[in-house]
Amino acid sequence: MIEIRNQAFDPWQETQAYQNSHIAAGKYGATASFVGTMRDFNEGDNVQKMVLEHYPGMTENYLNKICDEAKNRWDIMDCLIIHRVGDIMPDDPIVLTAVWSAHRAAAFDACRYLMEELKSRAPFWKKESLPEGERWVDKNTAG
Amino acid sequence: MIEIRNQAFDPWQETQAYQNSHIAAGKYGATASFVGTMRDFNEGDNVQKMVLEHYPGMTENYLNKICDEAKNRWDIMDCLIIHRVGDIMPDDPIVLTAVWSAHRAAAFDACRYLMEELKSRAPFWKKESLPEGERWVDKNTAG
Amino acid sequence: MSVTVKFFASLRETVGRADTQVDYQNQLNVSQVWQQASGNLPMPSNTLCAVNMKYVDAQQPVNDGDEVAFFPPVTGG
Amino acid sequence: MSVTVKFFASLRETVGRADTQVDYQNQLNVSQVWQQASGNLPMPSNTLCAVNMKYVDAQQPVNDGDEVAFFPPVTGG
Repeated sequence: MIEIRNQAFDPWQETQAYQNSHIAAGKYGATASFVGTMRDFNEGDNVQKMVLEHYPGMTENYLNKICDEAKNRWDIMDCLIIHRVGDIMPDDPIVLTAVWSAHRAAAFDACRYLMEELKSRAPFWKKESLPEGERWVDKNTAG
Repeated sequence: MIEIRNQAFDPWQETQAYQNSHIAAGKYGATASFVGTMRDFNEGDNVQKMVLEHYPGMTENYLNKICDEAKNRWDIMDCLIIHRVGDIMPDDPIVLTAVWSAHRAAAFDACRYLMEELKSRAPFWKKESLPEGERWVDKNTAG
Repeated sequence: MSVTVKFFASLRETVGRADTQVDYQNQLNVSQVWQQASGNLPMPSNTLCAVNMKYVDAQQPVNDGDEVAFFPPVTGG
Repeated sequence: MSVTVKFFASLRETVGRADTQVDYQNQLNVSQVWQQASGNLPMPSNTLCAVNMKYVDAQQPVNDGDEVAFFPPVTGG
């Protein structure tokens, strides 16, 4: 499942809730997850706030596509992606990716794949508020 | 931090609680975690229960050692490992590894390293209860 | 014939609008849609283009009713 | 001189005890400790050995007061 949120979310509660309602008990042995959280610094500067913009429609399509690709490439049971948009404060979770599988290698590989694909291709854009004004983040670093 | 538990634990609550009390807000951008959960099947057989044995003293030393090694090898802020021992039922979490860092590559790499080291070298042993009796698990699969 | 055009993030600010419509009579490609929609601003070299929410390159022809979008490198996650 | 010996998991069941003590006069290595502690059972080829909670190989000499442990391949996680 993929979801875009414009409110703060708790990635650990979301993971647990999704697992309880969607993943068959006793069948998964491995859950790999990643949470990206807003830092209060970037490239040496203090960041006070951030606005995350997306392309409604295309962003959801793209997140679904990378979940489907992960399911095709690895023997996994399910994926969860939640991504925040709108106004974000330091220490707020921005993104959660979680993957459930019987064995650990597939969960690790697929979870990392989701994040790399998301960061390199999913249409989201960050604008940071610094003490001296606002700036668009111009590119993501390689993972 | 590393911990051996002989009671069921909630890996998501543990991760959140550890993060709140130990990881500096605003400084970490990446949290990679892995949860190993007991399946109700292994090598084609139904598994009804499991007993997890460890070597008190050596197991803790070894888990601390692999956390220290991860901190030496990658630019990470902290690691958490919790491992269950004793009687375990299907769908119970067995192990949690979580890593916090500024950037995602280090968290992903270190989290996987912790699990591979733990599975290949930390002194734990599983005995499964099947309908036809008990058996020791003879080796872990490669990750 | 016409296409809807959307600009996101820094390109929205560069062009000065979030969306517009381009009417045309002879076949256009994505790059020509940019020219008309932006008022002939140069397209930044790292611009990403999408037609109907799929990535395309700037030489891709457009069809009547398409949604054409322009945006800078993505920075989510 | 003496060492404490511990057996874990399937080796504890094979040997029939969890721990014992080996008294000795001439220097012993880990493999010789196994022989005395197990009553001359053959040591399974995949046995892991630790002295004072650190992995060692079976040729490692032991010292008075050491804790020597034998166990099968680990299966945690």
